[in-house]
Amino acid sequence: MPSLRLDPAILGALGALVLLFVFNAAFTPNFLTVQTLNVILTQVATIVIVATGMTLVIATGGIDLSVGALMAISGAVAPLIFMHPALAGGLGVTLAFVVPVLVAGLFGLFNGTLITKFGLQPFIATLVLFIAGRGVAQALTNGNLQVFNNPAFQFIGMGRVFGIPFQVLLMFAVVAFFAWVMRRTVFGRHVLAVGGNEGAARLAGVPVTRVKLAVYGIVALLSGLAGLIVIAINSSADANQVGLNMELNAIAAVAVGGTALTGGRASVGGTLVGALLLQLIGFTLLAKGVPQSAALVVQAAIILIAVYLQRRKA
Amino acid sequence: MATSPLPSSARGQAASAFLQRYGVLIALALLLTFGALRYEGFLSPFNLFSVLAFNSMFGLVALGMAFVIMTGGIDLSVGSVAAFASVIAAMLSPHGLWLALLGAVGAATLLGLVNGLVIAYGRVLPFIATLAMLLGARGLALLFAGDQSVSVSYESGFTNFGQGKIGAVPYTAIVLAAAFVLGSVALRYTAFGRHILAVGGGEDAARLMGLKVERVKVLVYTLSGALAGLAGVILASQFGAGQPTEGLGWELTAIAAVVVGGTLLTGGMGSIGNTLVGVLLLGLIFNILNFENGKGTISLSNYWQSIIRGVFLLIVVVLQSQLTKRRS
Amino acid sequence: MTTAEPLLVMEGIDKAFSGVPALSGAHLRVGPAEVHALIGQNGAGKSTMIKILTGAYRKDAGTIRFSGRDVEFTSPNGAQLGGIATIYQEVNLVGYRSVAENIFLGREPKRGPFLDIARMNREAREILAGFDLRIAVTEPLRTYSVAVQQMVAIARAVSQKSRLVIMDEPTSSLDDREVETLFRVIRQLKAEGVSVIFVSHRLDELYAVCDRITIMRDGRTVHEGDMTGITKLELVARMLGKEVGELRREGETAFSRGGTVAGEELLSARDLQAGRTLRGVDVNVKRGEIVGLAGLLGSGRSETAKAIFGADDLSSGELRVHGRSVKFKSPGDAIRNGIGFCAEERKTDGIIPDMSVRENLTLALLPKLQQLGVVDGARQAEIVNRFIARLGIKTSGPDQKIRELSGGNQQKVLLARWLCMNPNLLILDEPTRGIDVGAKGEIQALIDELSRDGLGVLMISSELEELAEGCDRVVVLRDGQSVAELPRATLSQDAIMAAMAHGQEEGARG
Amino acid sequence: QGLPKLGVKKTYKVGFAQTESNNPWRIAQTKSMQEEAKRLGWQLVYTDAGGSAAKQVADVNSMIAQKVDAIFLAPREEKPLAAAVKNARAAGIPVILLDRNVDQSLAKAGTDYVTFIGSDFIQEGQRVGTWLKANHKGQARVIQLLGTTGSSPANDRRKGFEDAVKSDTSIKILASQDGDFARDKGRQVMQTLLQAHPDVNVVYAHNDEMAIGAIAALEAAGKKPGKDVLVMSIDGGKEAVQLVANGKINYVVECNPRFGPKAYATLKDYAAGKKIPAKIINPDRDYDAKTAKAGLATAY
Ligand SMILES: Nc1ncnc2c1ncn2[C@@H]1O[C@H](COP(=O)(O)OP(=O)(O)OP(=O)(O)O)[C@@H](O)[C@H]1O
Ligand SMILES: Nc1ncnc2c1ncn2[C@@H]1O[C@H](COP(=O)(O)OP(=O)(O)OP(=O)(O)O)[C@@H](O)[C@H]1O
Ligand SMILES: [Mg+2]
Ligand SMILES: [Mg+2]
Repeated sequence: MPSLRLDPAILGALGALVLLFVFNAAFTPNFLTVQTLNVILTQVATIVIVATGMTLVIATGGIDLSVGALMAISGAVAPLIFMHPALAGGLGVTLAFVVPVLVAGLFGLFNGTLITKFGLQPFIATLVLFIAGRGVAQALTNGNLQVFNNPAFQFIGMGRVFGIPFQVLLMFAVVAFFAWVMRRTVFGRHVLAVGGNEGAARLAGVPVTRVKLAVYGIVALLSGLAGLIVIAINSSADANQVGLNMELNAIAAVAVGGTALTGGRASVGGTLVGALLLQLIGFTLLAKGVPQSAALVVQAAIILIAVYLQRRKA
Repeated sequence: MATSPLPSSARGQAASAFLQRYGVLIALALLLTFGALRYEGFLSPFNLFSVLAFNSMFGLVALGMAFVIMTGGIDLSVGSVAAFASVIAAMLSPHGLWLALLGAVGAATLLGLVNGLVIAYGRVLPFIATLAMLLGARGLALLFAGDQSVSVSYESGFTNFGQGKIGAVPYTAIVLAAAFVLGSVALRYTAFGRHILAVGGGEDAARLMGLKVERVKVLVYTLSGALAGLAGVILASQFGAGQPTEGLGWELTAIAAVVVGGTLLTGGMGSIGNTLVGVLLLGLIFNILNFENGKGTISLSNYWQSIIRGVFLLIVVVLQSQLTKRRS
Repeated sequence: MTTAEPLLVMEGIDKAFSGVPALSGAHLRVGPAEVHALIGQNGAGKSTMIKILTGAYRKDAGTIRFSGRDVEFTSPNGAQLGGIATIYQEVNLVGYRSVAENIFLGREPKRGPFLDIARMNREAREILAGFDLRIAVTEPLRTYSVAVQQMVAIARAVSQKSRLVIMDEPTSSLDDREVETLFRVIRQLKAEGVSVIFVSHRLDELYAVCDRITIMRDGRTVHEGDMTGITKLELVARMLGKEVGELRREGETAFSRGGTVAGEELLSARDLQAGRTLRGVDVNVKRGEIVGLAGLLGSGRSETAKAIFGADDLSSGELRVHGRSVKFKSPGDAIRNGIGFCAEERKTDGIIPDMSVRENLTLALLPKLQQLGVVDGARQAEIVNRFIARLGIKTSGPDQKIRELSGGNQQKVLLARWLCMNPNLLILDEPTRGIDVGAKGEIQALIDELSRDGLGVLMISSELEELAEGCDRVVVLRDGQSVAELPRATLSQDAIMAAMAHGQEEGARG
Repeated sequence: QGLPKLGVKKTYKVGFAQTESNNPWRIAQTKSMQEEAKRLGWQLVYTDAGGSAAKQVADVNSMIAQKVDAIFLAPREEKPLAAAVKNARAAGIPVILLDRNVDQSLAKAGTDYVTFIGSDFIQEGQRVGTWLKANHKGQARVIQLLGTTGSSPANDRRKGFEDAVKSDTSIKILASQDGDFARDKGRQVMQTLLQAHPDVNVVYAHNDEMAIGAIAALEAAGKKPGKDVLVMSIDGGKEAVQLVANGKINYVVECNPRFGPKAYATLKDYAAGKKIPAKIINPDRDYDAKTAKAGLATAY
């Protein structure tokens, strides 16, 4: 049985998170409020959702640079559907939830195919969509901003359930589900085996190609979902902006959360902690009025320290 | 004891080996031919040297990146470090070219050294260490520059470096060529070059064989920092300003160029010459797109351009990987 | 034997890995110009001892004297400069680089600031010629077989002009002729005054070439003496910590063939062709039968195994399993057809280093351990514990990462991976490679027993005695073709050897 | 040693070197340039520098190589693009600058380039500051959402505004943070700053997009933009003007991206030999509660 003891790999990030929390509680006015918690969680939700998928990809020894572009594509497709005159009402909204996510998923399979069938290295394979994907999103909308007001659709970004923002619930559901998948399922082991030693995994009967297609598909589906959340919050889809820099944020969250970029290991819970830590750093620097230039330097230092610490614990 | 000759020496392989080696060069030639036939003024020295002068910065950065990648690492910080160096160069430019050059390259080298130390001795993965530097160097650049471009001195001769020419050939193109010749020689004919490839080919093995793996790593990241610094000096000198916000995405361009040049991202194998060809290939695409827009037949919006660039990259790397696969 | 001051003295060496002791007070003394055997069970601490000496690991306690001086090397490089050359247990070379570069890495001949490439290649060729190895030294090393790589590693170490050469299981992937070559080199080194530490689980080799012996058990040194002063039986007893009387031994191996009745046909492969290495292999295995696959290095044994298992593409030939014609597109297909394959190179083809013993052991079994995709943890634990006990795997627990196990214990986990699947047919490529004599016996007995229960086995081994004693039939390959098939009645080491070298008129392909 | 000459022709082949196209304002500007060229039947060579001043210089060079008749340049940066202006001049191609200027110590209107058409960013910031001084009640506690760090509109709009309100002790700037000219970032920064400074009652955003993001943040925090918190921005696109009309934004200074007609008209004047002033400042409007409804029809 996988024991339930805390993964030592995330202790560094967790420690830093607690420290920063205490610091803010002491020195940032109005920090200990539900509102603050809400702000942090809603802002981190999309990063966590994407980074969870990224954790799986990285666990297979891969990487996905195209997540931000996929968010933009999904964000561009959704309004095309629910704003289409022929699709007014419930059907349009339903389709607007399903179709864009599936479209993003297809692009993920495209990535996966380049990697498995054509043997491209993941960095380069996903660089293709990193460059072209946002262009595709813009081409779909002819480069225009799509502005809308559709409460039914926007529930995904603005709605609340028992007072908790829906996207936050979604985030926790995604994390819990994939943490469970990695711990308890055959698929989870296969992901780790592929990342740990692909050749050996293949000889042990692990369906390597399918596992890889699946992880790139999963991260793409999750990116598609995140894209919907972003456009819903902003009441607008801007193919230029949706998901910008998401790949770096997600990868940083994964790394700070203790998943080695070399593959073979994965900590979905760690990724959540990593993303929260990075978000809290951002929050603190903003709240303290640190200018962007200095904030960048501080962020760099904290990322290094967190990664360095957990590297020693691991 | 068995003494069979080469295990892999079939005839048909020679052709694909040739293609793999010179494929990018052939692609570059094809692209140039295409441009020459289709566009007026494309083959003019002005245009070619302008492309070369501009891409000299990417070339230098890609050269450093090639070394880093051959050790199995990656350096995401090159763009920020170049921006940082351009700021330092601009600030020092009133004191003349040499001081600005030394100061800026020195400062960038220092950042590269930090990368190397953190990676080799701190044992932080290159991706993360240099990702942090990508943020940090950008922050430093903005801090030094006070959030805006820094003017260079036009009196001290600093701008000659980036804007001067011998005949029609810009200095920067000469610097680029020299850097690649040196890099090529270093990789092929010195022990340092072999050690880089050995570290990339099997770090543990190299260590057990007694190589100073850490030192090799520190050196390549330092070198990458220095070359990014040189690119930064060219940036400041060619465009007359230290630009703290420049260099976004340079790392990806450089990595793509290295890969297009046939270097394995996993390390252990690679070619310096083809890296340069890769840089020029990717650089020419932009130029061609600009010319295509001038034909007036279609006006490619920005997003179509990025789609075309993505598809072009896709075609090149897929062809490359198919050739490599066929070979092994 | 030697009365002069020893070349190397390691005393009171302690080493623990995250609290678990691997060495406790171990010692090792090697005299000048002496070939010293270092033996012990898997996990006894031999490799750890060596890595501490060469600075790859740091010791917790103890002293090391080398050449009359107290030393503490902090890196393999330091040890190399200090006069110790090492061939580590796992072949550790850089595959993408050329043979010559691998031999000279870190001490390349130079002219001015530049490499003297011509000289490097020339000298590499000369060095390899001393090992009867004539290969293209400018080709990437990885294009050669493990055996060649191993010889290159040996050549590299020997050519360093050191005072001490350490060889950690150098022969585990070599066949007899290469072993002979190696011995010749070792004797030559000795004649030149160089000492050698020689680790091997093949006892005959120790007697053939070693002067003195150190036996380790559970991280301690339990015996030290002249090679001539200890019989094989005593040696094994010391190593296993048993009384000589406890060890009853019949043959050289724990196989006891003869009289097994083969059942229906499990596997029949006809005229297999693949790549440039397989050019017509015929082999079939019946239920309850152990079939050996013999051949020189590079004769295509491993390739045959991989092709049958669906790991390499077949270009032509027919494969039948249970009488049905099959085409395996991937190892997964083969596994679903009840076939298991324990590969030769455990580092690249076997272990998932960062995964636990538990996950490594059950990796191939997972599809059968699941319900709706969820792993049945209780059953998994039960199976893992059973096999750890059954094969005597030395581990701190199922949660330990497999890369922390000693080489031999990793091998046992991999065997368990396939045994736990209850396969119909098991393909074993050098199954006892690097396994100590005690465990080897157990594994052989286990294979034997399973085959009695109906398991068919296709076994590749470079140890002819293992083939001669263990197999019902041996198929001999040469240059990617089956050239002979020796039935039980005519099986002997000599017969196999002869067929390997010359083929045989009455062989399968005539 | 004057400007390059340009003959009078029916149609021209002109270049437009755009800075980037990652925001609605830029896209509108590009569209205006393209549509007007089409209307006139001119051939337009369009390039996009993707936010890189260095690439923009290279883009201009590629236009020179294509021998365009004239170049419209929207300089990404003041200093680096002076080099492009000089290259064009050396090649005998007149340049007209749009929406941002180049460094006057490096290149001068009337000798190096024809003219600059655009808005004055500092002045835009000043107008917002002046309006605030006149319209705030009691103590004004301001959060400023800055444009992309290091960009000249961000620097100038900040400077103009801060200079204008410096003298007024009843105006206090609580925080100034980078919102990257983007809606989502503006919203996130505003959300965070609202936590740290709940007493804020004025938001000044360097563009519409960030202002709209800030409004979302204010509403999510239960505040009424336009009432509890004064919102001011620059650009004056239709969406923003509509929000002024709805009372959620209090004041917008226009910065019109529709350069096409003016730009080409200026070129024709230049070819015709008319005297062109060194600077042509767009007559940018501003909108508040009173003028918004009327202006809505003509807002871009
Ligand atoms: N890096 C490590 N981390 C944890 N434990 C280790 C590590 N390396 C070795 N050990 C443990 O130390 C013990 C000794 O291992 P070692 O490799 O020295 O054995 P060995 O005698 O060489 O065995 P073999 O004959 O199988 O190669 C084993 O129990 C092994 O599990
Ligand atoms: N004379 C040789 N020496 C070394 N390698 C060789 C030789 N001939 C062929 N090879 C290589 O050996 C491989 C095929 O051998 P394979 O591994 O199937 O043989 P094997 O009989 O299993 O030998 P081994 O005992 O080395 O595993 C091929 O990759 C081939 O390139
Ligand atoms: Mg060992
Ligand atoms: Mg073999």
